[in-house]
Amino acid sequence: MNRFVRRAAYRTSMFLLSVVLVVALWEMYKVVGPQDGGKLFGAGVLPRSNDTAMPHVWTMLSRYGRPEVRGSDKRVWVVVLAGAWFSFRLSIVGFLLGSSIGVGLSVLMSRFRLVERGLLPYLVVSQTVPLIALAPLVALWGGKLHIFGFEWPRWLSAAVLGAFLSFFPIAVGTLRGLASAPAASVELMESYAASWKQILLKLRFPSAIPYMIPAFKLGASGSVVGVVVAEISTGLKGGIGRLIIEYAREATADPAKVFTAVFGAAALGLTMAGVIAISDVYLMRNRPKETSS
Amino acid sequence: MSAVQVTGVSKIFNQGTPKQVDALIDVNLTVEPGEFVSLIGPSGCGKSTLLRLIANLLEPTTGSITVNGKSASQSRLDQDYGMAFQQAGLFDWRTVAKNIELPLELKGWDKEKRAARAQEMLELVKLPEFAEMYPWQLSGGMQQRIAIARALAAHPPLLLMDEPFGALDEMTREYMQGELLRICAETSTTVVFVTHSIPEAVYLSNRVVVMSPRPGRITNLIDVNLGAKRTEDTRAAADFFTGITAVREALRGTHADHANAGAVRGVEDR
Amino acid sequence: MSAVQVTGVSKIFNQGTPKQVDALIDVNLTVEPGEFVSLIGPSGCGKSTLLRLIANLLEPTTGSITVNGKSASQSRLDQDYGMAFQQAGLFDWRTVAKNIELPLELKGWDKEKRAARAQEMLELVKLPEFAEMYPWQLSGGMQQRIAIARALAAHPPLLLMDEPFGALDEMTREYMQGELLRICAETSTTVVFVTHSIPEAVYLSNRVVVMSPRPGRITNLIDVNLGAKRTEDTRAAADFFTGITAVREALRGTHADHANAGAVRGVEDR
Amino acid sequence: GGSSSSTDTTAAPAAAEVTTDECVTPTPVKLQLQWFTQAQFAGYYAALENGYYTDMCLDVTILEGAVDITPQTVLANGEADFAISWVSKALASREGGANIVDIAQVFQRSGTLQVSMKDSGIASSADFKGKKIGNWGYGNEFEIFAALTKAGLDPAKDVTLIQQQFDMSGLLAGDIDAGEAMTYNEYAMVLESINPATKALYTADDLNVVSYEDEGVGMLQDAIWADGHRLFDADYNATAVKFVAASLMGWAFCRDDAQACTDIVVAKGSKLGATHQLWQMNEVNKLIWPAPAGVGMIDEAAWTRTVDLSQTAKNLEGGTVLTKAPDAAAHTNEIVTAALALLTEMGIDINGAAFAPITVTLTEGGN
Amino acid sequence: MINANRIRRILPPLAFGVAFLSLWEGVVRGFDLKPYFLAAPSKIFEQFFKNFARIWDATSVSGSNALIGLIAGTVFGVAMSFMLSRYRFLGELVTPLAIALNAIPIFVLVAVLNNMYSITSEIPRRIMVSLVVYFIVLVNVAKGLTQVQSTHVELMKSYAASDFAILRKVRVPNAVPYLFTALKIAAPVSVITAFVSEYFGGSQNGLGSRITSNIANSKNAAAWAYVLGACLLGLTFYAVSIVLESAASRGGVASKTNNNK
Ligand SMILES: Nc1ncnc2c1ncn2[C@@H]1O[C@H](COP(=O)(O)OP(=O)(O)OP(=O)(O)O)[C@@H](O)[C@H]1O
Ligand SMILES: Nc1ncnc2c1ncn2[C@@H]1O[C@H](COP(=O)(O)OP(=O)(O)OP(=O)(O)O)[C@@H](O)[C@H]1O
Ligand SMILES: [Mg+2]
Ligand SMILES: [Mg+2]
Repeated sequence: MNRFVRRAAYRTSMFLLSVVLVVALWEMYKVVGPQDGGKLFGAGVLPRSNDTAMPHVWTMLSRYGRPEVRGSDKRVWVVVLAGAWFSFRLSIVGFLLGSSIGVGLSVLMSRFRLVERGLLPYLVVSQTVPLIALAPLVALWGGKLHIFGFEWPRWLSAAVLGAFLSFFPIAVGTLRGLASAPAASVELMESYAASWKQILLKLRFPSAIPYMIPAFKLGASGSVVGVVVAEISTGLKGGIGRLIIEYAREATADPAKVFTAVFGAAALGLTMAGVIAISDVYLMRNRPKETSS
Repeated sequence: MSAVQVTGVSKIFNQGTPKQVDALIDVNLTVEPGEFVSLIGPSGCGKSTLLRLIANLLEPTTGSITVNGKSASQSRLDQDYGMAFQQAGLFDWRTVAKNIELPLELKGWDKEKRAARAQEMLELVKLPEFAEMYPWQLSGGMQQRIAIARALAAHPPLLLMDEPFGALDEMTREYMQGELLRICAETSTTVVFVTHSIPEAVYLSNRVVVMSPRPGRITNLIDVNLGAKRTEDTRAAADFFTGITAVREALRGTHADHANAGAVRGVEDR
Repeated sequence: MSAVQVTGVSKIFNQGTPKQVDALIDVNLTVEPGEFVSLIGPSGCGKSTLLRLIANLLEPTTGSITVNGKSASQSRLDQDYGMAFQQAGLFDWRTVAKNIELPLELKGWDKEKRAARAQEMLELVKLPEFAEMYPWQLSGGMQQRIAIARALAAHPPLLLMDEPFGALDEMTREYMQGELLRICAETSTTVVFVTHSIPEAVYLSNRVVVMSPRPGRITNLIDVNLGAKRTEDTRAAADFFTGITAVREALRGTHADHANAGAVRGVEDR
Repeated sequence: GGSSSSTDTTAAPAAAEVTTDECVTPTPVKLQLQWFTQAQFAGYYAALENGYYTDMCLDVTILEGAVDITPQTVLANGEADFAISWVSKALASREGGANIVDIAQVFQRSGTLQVSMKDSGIASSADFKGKKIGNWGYGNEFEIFAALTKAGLDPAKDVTLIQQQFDMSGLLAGDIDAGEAMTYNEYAMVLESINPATKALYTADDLNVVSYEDEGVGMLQDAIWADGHRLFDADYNATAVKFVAASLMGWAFCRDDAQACTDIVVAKGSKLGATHQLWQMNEVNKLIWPAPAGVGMIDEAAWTRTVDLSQTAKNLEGGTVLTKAPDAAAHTNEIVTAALALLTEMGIDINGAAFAPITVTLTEGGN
Repeated sequence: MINANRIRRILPPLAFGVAFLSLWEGVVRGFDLKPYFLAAPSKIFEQFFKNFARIWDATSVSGSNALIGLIAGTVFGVAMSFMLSRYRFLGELVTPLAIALNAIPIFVLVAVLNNMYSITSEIPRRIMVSLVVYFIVLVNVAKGLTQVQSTHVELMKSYAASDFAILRKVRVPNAVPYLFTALKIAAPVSVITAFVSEYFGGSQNGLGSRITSNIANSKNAAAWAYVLGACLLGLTFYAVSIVLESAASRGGVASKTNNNK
């Protein structure tokens, strides 16, 4: 346990150190980089180092403490935090939706080879449909749904798009996990005359967990991306994605502001990853530790 | 009534396709209650197939199998037998006790009864203090003992084992052989045991069934005369070495072209 | 000049920390040129550690090791030995022939010479037609033979093998043992061989080194009197069984508390 | 859903009789905007805030727009009851099968400019040739195509079209030669920025401005659109009249008190600064007032010009916005006439003949 | 000769696809759905073939952004993973950062990158794609370079091989399959990132911008014809990476090195 804590502390300090290094590099570039960008080997790959394109790190940080617009009593950090929290909740909904669909599909596919063969290629195809084309449609169709008094709330469209990006890795990962149960264990269960459902619950799912966790990690970050794109696309108010374009509009005059929202999105992604990491630790607590390296 | 009765059994995989494999041809075998029978033979001779047929994990192409006078499928549904494999095959996510309880759970036993039986089995395999640990915290030999405890938990009259000690080092293996004999004697269980090791087959069995491949069939049935009670000293007994030599001789006949046997893997089994 | 001279060697891992392990204490061993010596003992007694020390993959904590009269490190740099492990450890992305050529490549041999030697080694292990195949297309026994061919390719005077046949089934294993003896005789190679199997140790060796754990040390040196030429019949010879019994007796002393030996893995090695 | 047939539209129906009974349950109305909350939509927010809608027995919800929200599609799908959209974009949707009708032309003039730096020498659309021309995309670029077509330029070959990010930094950084700017929004963004040469804010003197209205290619912009099918329904029709009336009342209020309207919009959560919003309010007022024919009346000449340009201006893909002229039912003055009658009855100035814009001093960043 | 096995493999997806498209077409026709609500597949295909040349142009713009980003990201990712495997400290420093960045919706950086570069430049989009690809490649290849069989390393040491020889003969070949696994993941992601990057303005000649502008103009069938182009582009990237991967798997790598000689 002690070792675990020490290891975690070490990793955290390494992470912080690397962040400090990135900040240092940023500021260093501002000193040495060309104000208006530059060419390297004939391609304009050197970014502009002026304060509009690359504000000082402390400018960005201090922007958090100032009001959003003059006269407003809301400070930027409050707004960004609220936006990230809003998007976080949507991402969670999208993630839960996506995981139920993903897991459901994988069970179906592992049960019926025919479904796997017929469906899997299209799951791949579905992921190549650009979200930007899908977002308006989902928003549009969602509004059409009024089943049994259920009204489609606007935020649900964003969550659905989150689910759209998260279900695929989860379905594929879980499918592989379900198939990973050792043949001998399956035979063992059969020798107990266990039913398909019993084998699924007592053997296949538990042995799929190590495969499902990385899949869920991908699914979680997919859900975040889906939600953020959907917020931009469908104009859902209150989330970090919307905040990014709203702040991006002011990049001319207040360039640090858009960075505050971008960092908010980063925090959102990290929180989401953290949630999965915690459930990873919980679910794998009784498993051999070698596999979790 | 014999414990296992295999009559005229053949098993042909992928019949009628180019990939047809005659895994077993016309196998006849009778195992008496309380008997310990080992199946030995080169790789691919159908040992595991025969065991799976007895366990009703496969259906024979021709012939019939009865276990304790019932059809094989009926005795599977009745959990008349326990199984153990080369890998202990314990579930990492269950405690040792919960692993042993698995077959009982599937039989629908209630919680107290399961726990009591698990504790009883743990005592039988001499690991009572490990109930709440997880399998991966135990050594290979201990895991294998838990697997045996699991196989025996429902008190099946018949134990089917497919190279259960294959993954253990020789010292642990010899120790485990002694344990298995003790446990089976205590519970008077009939055992059908697949192995690759000649000394193991001889040490454990009342009878060694020698098989040969392509097509799989029984070539010899060798009785082992080491008496009912076998100890560590048995391993130094002349009869033990005689048995080993007899089985080796029988096997050598089945094994002529071993040099490149199995040849190119990619070609053979894909 | 002896092939291997181990003098007063101790190996202590993580010295001075709470995780200190006394893997080997005061080990002395002399292996004569052309001799075949097996190391046997319970898990964790330091067999692999001793082999790694001879191979100069580890440095001894105290004591000294010479190989063919040179320091161990010098003979590693001179590629005085070949190594083989339990896993064949072939490179999947190289053909069989290219696998065998690997040590020669690193020695800087030119292409033709390498190819010629590889072909020669393939003939030695009786797999000349498999040169252009990939390792994963071969059976386990064939892979192991390739690994031995690789170990022997540079004609090292010393062969160090760590349970090379551990992953094979008994029949293939016996066949491989015969092959190894034939090859070593043909090339008059000295062998230090780690195994868990008593019959294997006895069948192969001129001398069996029995070790015991905690701390790892040599407890017995058992001479095997089976003569230079060993055949399949040797396995039925009385001297063979005598040797087996002798090694078993020696081992039993090291092995008293095996019942729960290794006990809880999680506790022991982390 | 979305399956209403459009065969019954030869002409829009007449406005229903509006009775101002006691209000029992307000009619729920959803209005879809085409962009985020800002003074461009101040009239609606003012009507909401000042209770004009409530007085008309309407319960109005205002839906904000976004990058991918097409208001006229939302309307056609029944997701909203009314939508604010530019005429050419909405007519394109109508051609695509959306039965929507322009019932009030709030903005009488086009507010689109093409802004460039003084030294770029872009004095008229003919000077666009060979330049990098910024635009907003999403159907807000039709006037640029019209101007190019008029100047005899091919948008696919003679200029490089660049979609601007959500601000004017492309122009300020010199990445594009001329940026598309609305008088009420992006033009101000430029004037709120520091000119590195002078270390002071940019002034109009630093810039060249091409106004599409002045170039003769101005197209009608913000209009209130209604569902053409439902206009045959007397209730909806009456709601439309009341909605337009209350909205125009809001606009009249903003005309008279730009500052109050700005405050309303800022309070509604617009993220743009207050002086910027005031500027926007003032410029929007200029697009609406004075309205000699009455606010919201569709000027046939302007309508015809918009339709003609939509049929002739070649876009990037070589096509035109419209392939044929829209049918007569695409716009109607019936509703707005009825609404204006109501307003006149209430004594509200619907012409704003005396309207005089205020002077707004921009500050850095618009705050 | 068409064998039964092949039919069995192809038939289910084919049947499923036909059924799906027919259902779609049927729903659109049956309910007389307006094109702005849902375009019929037949209309989409019609538009696709009618506008093929333009779709092709747009696809090649977005596609080349994706491709250039993919290549650059892969090159930098591989280079960096070499550094990381060589210098352990660097690895421990960068890996957590890489993992963290992988978890965040990184495409929002386009909003910032567009200002750091010129809005007219394709570079921000390409950088965006490279960044996304970079981290995927980095994490995977670094794993491939470090997670080698200890037997292999000991064997090489027993041959007195230098670190460089171990790198060249053990670590690099071992990392090759990992690289292709990374590419398989990265290929479709690069395409998607290229589209999303067009969201924030810039040249209007790519698929992303065509799709959104057609949607904005209620030309749904045309928009979906571009979407079809986008799907085909994504699938092409994916298919190519699958082919590369299977070519690189065990025998493939081997036979390739063989052919090179
Ligand atoms: N499901 C199957 N489908 C096709 N062929 C099979 C199947 N199971 C086994 N076989 C074939 O049947 C033959 C006998 O296999 P079996 O597993 O019973 O051999 P075995 O004696 O247990 O071998 P080993 O010692 O290697 O375990 C082999 O040739 C094998 O390839
Ligand atoms: N690198 C190391 N660091 C710490 N301890 C080690 C290391 N290598 C081996 N040991 C310890 O040294 C002891 C001897 O290990 P070694 O691998 O030599 O045993 P062995 O006889 O080969 O066992 P086995 O039969 O299981 O292979 C063990 O207790 C082991 O845990
Ligand atoms: Mg078998
Ligand atoms: Mg060892």
